[in-house]
Amino acid sequence: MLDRIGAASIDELFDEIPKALRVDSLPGVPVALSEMEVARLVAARAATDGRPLNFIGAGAYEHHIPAPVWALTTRGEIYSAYTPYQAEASQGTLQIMYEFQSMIAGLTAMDVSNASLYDGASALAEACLMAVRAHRRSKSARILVPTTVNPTWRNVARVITEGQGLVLEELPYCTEQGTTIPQALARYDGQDITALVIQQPNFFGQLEDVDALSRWARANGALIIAAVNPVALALLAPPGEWGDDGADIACGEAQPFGVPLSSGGPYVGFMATRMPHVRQMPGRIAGRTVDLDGKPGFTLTLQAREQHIRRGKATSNICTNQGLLMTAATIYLSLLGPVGLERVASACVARTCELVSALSGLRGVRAAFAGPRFHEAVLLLDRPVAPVLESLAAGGIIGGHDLSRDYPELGHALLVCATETRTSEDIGAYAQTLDRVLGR
Amino acid sequence: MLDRIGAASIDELFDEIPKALRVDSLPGVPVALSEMEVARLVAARAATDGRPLNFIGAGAYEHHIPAPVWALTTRGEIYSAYTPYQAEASQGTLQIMYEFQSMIAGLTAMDVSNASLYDGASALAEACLMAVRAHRRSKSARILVPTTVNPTWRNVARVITEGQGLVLEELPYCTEQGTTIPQALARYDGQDITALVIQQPNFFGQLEDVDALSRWARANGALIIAAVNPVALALLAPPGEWGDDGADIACGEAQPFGVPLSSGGPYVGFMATRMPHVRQMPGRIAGRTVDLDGKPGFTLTLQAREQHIRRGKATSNICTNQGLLMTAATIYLSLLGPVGLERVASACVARTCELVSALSGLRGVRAAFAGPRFHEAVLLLDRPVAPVLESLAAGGIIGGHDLSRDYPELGHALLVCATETRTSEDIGAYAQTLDRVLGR
Amino acid sequence: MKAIEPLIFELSRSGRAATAQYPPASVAVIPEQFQRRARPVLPEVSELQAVRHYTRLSQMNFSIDTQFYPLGSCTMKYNPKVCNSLAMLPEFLGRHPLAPVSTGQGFMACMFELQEMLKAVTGMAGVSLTPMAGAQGEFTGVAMIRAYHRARGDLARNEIIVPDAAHGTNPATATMCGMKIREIASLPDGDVDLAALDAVLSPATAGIMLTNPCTLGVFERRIVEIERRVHAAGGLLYYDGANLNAILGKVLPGVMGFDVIHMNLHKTFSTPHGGGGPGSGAVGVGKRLLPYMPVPVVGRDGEHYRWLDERDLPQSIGRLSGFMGNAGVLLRAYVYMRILGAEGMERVAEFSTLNANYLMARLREAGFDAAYPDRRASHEFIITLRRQAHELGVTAMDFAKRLLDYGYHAPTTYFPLLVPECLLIEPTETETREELDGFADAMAAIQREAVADAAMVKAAPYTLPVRRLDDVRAAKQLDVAWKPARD
Amino acid sequence: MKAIEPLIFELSRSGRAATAQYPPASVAVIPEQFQRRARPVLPEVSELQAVRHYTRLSQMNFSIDTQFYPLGSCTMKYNPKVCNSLAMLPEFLGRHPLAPVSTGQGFMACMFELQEMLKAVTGMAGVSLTPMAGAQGEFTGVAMIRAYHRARGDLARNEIIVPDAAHGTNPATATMCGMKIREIASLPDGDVDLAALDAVLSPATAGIMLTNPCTLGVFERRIVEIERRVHAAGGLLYYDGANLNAILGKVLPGVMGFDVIHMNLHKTFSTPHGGGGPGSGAVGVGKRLLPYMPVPVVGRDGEHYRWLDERDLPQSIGRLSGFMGNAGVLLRAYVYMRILGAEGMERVAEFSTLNANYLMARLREAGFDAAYPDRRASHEFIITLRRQAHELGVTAMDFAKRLLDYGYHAPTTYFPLLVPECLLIEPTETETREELDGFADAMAAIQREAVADAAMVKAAPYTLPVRRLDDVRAAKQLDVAWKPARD
Ligand SMILES: Cc1ncc(COP(=O)(O)O)c(C=O)c1O
Ligand SMILES: Cc1ncc(COP(=O)(O)O)c(C=O)c1O
Repeated sequence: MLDRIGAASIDELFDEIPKALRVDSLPGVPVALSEMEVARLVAARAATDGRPLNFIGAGAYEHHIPAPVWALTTRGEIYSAYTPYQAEASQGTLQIMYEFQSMIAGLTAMDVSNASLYDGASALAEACLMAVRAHRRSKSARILVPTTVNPTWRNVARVITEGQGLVLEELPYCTEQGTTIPQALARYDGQDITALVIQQPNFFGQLEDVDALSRWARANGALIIAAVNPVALALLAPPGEWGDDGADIACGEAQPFGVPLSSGGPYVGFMATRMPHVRQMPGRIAGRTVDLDGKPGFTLTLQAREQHIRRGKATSNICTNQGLLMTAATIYLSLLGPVGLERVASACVARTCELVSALSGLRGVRAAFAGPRFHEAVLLLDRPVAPVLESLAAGGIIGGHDLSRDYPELGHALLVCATETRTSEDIGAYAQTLDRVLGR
Repeated sequence: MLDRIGAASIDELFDEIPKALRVDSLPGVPVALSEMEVARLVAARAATDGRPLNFIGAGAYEHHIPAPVWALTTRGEIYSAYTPYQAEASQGTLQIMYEFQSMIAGLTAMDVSNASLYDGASALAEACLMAVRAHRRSKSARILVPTTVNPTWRNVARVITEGQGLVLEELPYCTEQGTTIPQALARYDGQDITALVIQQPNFFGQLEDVDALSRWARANGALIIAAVNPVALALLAPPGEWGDDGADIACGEAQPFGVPLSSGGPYVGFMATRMPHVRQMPGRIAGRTVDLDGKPGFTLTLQAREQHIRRGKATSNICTNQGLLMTAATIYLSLLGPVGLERVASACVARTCELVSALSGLRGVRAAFAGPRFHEAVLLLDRPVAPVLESLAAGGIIGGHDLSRDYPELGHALLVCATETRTSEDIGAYAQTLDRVLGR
Repeated sequence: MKAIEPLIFELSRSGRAATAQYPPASVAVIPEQFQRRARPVLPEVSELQAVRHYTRLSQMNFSIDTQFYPLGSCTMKYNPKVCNSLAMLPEFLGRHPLAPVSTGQGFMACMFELQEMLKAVTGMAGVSLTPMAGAQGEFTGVAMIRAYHRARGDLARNEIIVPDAAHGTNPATATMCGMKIREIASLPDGDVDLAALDAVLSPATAGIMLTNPCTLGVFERRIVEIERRVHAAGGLLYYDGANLNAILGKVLPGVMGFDVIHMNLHKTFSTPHGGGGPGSGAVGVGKRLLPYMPVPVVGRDGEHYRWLDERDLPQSIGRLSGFMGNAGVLLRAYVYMRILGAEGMERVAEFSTLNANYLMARLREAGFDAAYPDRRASHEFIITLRRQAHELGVTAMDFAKRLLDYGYHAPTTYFPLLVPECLLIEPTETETREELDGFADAMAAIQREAVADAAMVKAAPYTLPVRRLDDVRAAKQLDVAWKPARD
Repeated sequence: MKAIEPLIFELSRSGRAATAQYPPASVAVIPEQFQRRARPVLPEVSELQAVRHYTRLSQMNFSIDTQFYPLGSCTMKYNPKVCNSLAMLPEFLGRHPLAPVSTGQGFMACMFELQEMLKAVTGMAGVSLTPMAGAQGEFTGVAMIRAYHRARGDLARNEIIVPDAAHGTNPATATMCGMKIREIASLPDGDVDLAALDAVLSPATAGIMLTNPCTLGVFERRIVEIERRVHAAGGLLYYDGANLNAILGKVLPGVMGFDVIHMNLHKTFSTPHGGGGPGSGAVGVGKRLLPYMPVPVVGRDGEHYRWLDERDLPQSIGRLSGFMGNAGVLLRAYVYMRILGAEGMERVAEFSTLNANYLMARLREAGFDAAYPDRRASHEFIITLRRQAHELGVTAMDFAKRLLDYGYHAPTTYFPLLVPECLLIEPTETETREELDGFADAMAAIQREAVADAAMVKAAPYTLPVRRLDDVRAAKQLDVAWKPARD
């Protein structure tokens, strides 16, 4: 091959790199291992971590994943393809995108969805940026964000939007109900607010009064950004029906649709909107069209919004997205269907109810909020949460998420979660272990 | 649908079954579980069994399985296809069969291979039956089988062949060397012996003098049936080169080629032979041919040997075989290639050597046989083996196979094995645990 | 433009390798006398080449995961993916078959419960899981029948009766067991001819092998009569369970009076066929044959599971495989049965029967001839294209090949042998009505094509990687292994 | 005859379901006010239908596992399967991101070592794994540059310099960070125009974003000069690591003087692209930017790993994702790097560069015009079809579409924007010489076809599930979600 190139050595191919810059070893990288050796090393590490019983949600939810989901998603033709730039050679990926978009539009009751963003947190950030672009009349770039919105998502939204001058203002919540106080909005009446974010269910697992909040926003000329758990949408009013005429942008984390917890990623953000705003939406979109022979087919569309065409004027810098996870979510939803999803959601509600009863029956534990909830709840302990969680972990139970750093006002608050995967025995085991831990 | 059929109910479709025979429930079958529930139940059972460190071979060998093997083998188009009766719609399966046949022929140095039998044990049985069919001049149906052949294989061969009147006669072995005594054959000189079976390496892991044994068989007009470990063939003389002109039939267990141990199956038997005997060989065979346009393609061939054509006169009753495992083996060999396989085989030899040194250095343990071996060895303990194995198992070590039932003459004999998957640390852990166990 | 995929050997280049796969070399210490002289001929390719090659090859297959595959007698139903994923849990895959049972209680619990469930769905007294496919199950059954007669000193019983509709494995098995085969005819309605049966029953009768519903796609209505006559003659009844799918939860072989049955777990209880296997031919036995079951069998002492072997069953016919049979297939069957539960079992029989009868009705409406028009279809049925072959010169094989162009795998062709130009069609319970309609429409379309242009149909298929293959040449100019070109 | 696969919604029938999948219903206790009125529109299909549908759809894709896929700038190399199988071990998949670190030490050890290895291959002082793709890595980098200048009170620095050859994400990122973009031209030899650089450097310069080797497929020879000028002007240097594959182990961005770099782990360190993602855009920083790294980062206290967060890095720009980023992608990168080891890294650079230069040579021999004929190709190179477009009316897009008929995925088309009618070709190190030769032969064949019958080439492809698609109609008559037909 070198002959053909006309080079004497491979090294010669690097002769345009200034000599002074060249290195000739990588001392920080260990020597190669065989596949067998790596497999053994990594499997041993995985075994160290084990499979404790999990009761955390807080933005990532453990659901049963039907076996076909990953058997199909890891097929080489899906797994090892690139973004479908050559539509004719990527009809599989493109049709899956179109189906995903249709499912998300159906679930949220919005007109149009993209084919994924990185994750729920960054999707919220993108939704805020999009609201500013979409709401031409609003000049303030002020967005109201209840403190009942996932605190990490709020952090991410701030980091990603501050460069463009957005101002995210926090709304307080009712410490009795664990929900946003609609009255708190009164002080913004008549002000130029670009958008109001509403998370449903909120970070505490409680249900917000989305209709009242949406009506306020609409009345005050603010756009409505809905951040929703998509499993909950099987039971809860979808963003497209909030208030009188629905939200403007719906976004969230589709990880619960067949994507494993896997330490935090890769997950899959989603976003849907109304048709008039579609050109402001970030992310890939597949559209149905026809070919030279009039045969229907799919292609990437509205690419003029995207960085590879629009560069500095694009709606977002996103390029690589979460296509594989979007595929898993699409297959998951195909397998569950509307009835299956509803059963999962109902089981979540029922299990969490059971969990709250079981735990709040213990001495030193009580539920923080009344009101309806989906699959999470805040418990108040009679002592600091962190050491309790460590003791539980030693007993094989991942007991929940400590809220004391993000919500110090709540005291020793613990966020717990139970999905359809937690059985009565699991809940019993948790209650028993917690009782023992607190008994000490 | 019932309308179209002209039936009033599904039950009516069963009206030809005599009423008296009908049942209306299956009390012994538990109620249905959801996928989630079964997954949890079965995963918990698997977890109970854990993953102890294994030092048994005895016919099933733990090798590293490259990740692509099962990623490809479980592809739906391979996994969920039937036997390739419609060749045009099964070119994938058929070409894999042809490739497998070519690899087995190459490894054994025989002319032609089939595309799998059930397992090594039943392959040996089929080889015996085949020898009787192939050796027209021999009328005795007597086959000599050394006692160094896997005792279960001998049992299976007897069970499967006795209906057709075969007589399997056992040859003694040298208790010093652990190999068959060529002199023991002298007493059969001049007798009508249909075939001689030679296992290489033998059940003890020792290497038989295949050349001497083969020469005797050839000189006495007996066919030679080679039962071989196919990994060992990377290093050892192949059956096609044994003695002066090679064995007549080679068979064995191809499980070591990418098939997991999985409690004993499914595995994959193989068989190869000389071209003149091909019509006596049982099992599917794929052949290369051309289509209507002269394009090359593959099809099942020599089906006139098989039960679906020849019925009572077929070479065997085999129908469903081990196609999927044959596929795994083919992919395994493609990934390893001649050099990779040689390295695996060499590592087996080296690791077993290391294991024997480490263990026979302990008090109360010694190696039973000198002589060259492949990846197994017999150790003699100073006490009964079974309780020692139980104690080792409690310490997470599967210490080997107890020979005292099949070879009582050896005393407290233990068959151990180390492949390329056993590291020096593993061997050290075994030695240490055994020392502790024997110290008691 | 679609190129045929080369052989993996043709992709090989000396020195190339999927190097990451194997551990570094160690020096082997094999004495020269035993050594191999030249390296074996195996391909040398990169991991990518191997992956691409086998992925492309896979795409050349029809399969359940991609096509309707109504192969009669084969029960090509969809196998839930969870059966596979659970059977492939690392602990199960890693377990050595000879490891102490104390380290395999989880696995053995599954096997024990599987035995119990199989007893329940067949009505038999005992089950052994060890046979590795249907044919080996048959062998096991006939070997047990033989052992039974021998144990009673009834040494003259060396004949096995087999109906002419039987699957080829039945007579082949009888031969392997050293039995003589007495074939008996079927009546025009598909049932066994009782007069023919009576004519062959004798003191030499060891037993009869029956499939019920049989491979003609009908249920043997006089099974009680047959049972009485065979038992009265001193023979035993063998049930070929390949068609168990049709009657699950409706009627039990044990209740019909069978003494021994094999099940094709890979058909009825879900294991993908893998392009030819693996399977499992677990056997169930009535009381008479309990002592002869092949070992090992899982037994339970209180809470502890263990293998029952020759010491527990001294009259056992012995062993049939290196270890315990196809454990992985058995795990899949276990998961499948737990997911279906008792109600699910019945649903299998009901919907497989409904689908077969519906498709038969659709095809008859389209003008095709059912081989047994006056009978209910079981879970499969036969149409005969004798008329088309005679009038148009278009045979069952031509229809089969042309179906491939329509994206449907062909039904079983030319089996059973007694029905001329037949297609044995088994839609299974996992297909939708739309799929059945599509198939019926395709058959009707081919019929129209056959009338309009028989030659076109006879040269099908057109859309597959290859056209019709030359089987005769394959057998005559045998090319069954690649050899490196000698220069 | 190959039918287009219907939408999953079109396969749906009310009441049908893959019933085994979900647990039995429980009664939910959601007050009516919050309830959904009508069930969402989702398909109702059986498990088999879903499996068959998505299996068939998958077969309509080109992919690395089936085709050569020389998409420039995308590093479509083969990803060893073991990276996937190990990242999908059940313990890793099951771990909740907020579980106490005491229960995740195995996972965190992998992450810590990955950080260390990435530092080593880039020559940077710190690494944060949290960005979820290249573009987010870029965002992170520019946000850190901004934070750095702000922390120093250097508030006027709000311009980012970007060469015209830059990937679209570079300017898009600068905009997201509220920066003004100053684009500078490339010279005819592909290097940056230093005069143009000097002209834009100013006290407003926050930094420059460079890809090196750049997307023109050449290594920036005067990188030391550039570094000196930018730093002298008070700006920082950002390294777009998308092309890191080309220089692994040969030259380190840290040694070139860059202050911050993102890596596309999914390109250089092996994660299959999944039809569009996921990726990981891990960032490396020099000393100056260490305090601003996004959190969380894995830290080690003795033998114990823990997350470093805002408390440890109070000047951190903050968080970019809900948890720690794309952990599964990071595990794949970890496995990949351990398998390759230090020698393997260099081999990547060497063979990807060798393959690119070889293929460029082959194409030039076949008469194609390299965009930078006097330069070495890095791991990719550009050919321009300006001549063909002018003389034959056959464009780069026509060549791209016709290549699909030959079984090759097209190279990147019309990027970088400054080279007319360009194909950016990146063969990667995992392809064989035979594959490169086949591609070069196909290009030559298409050239001949273009001469003989341009119209034929312009209407390609012919052998795929669809012919050339109407993009204009797709954008004008927007159909982006299926809606049930209202009756
Ligand atoms: C009726 C019948 N009996 C027996 C068998 C043999 O079963 P197996 O293929 O599992 O050996 C089959 C399988 O094709 C069959 O259809
Ligand atoms: C040069 C260059 N920079 C940046 C990116 C963006 O990376 P990602 O797609 O991971 O966001 C790409 C990817 O296409 C690229 O090629």
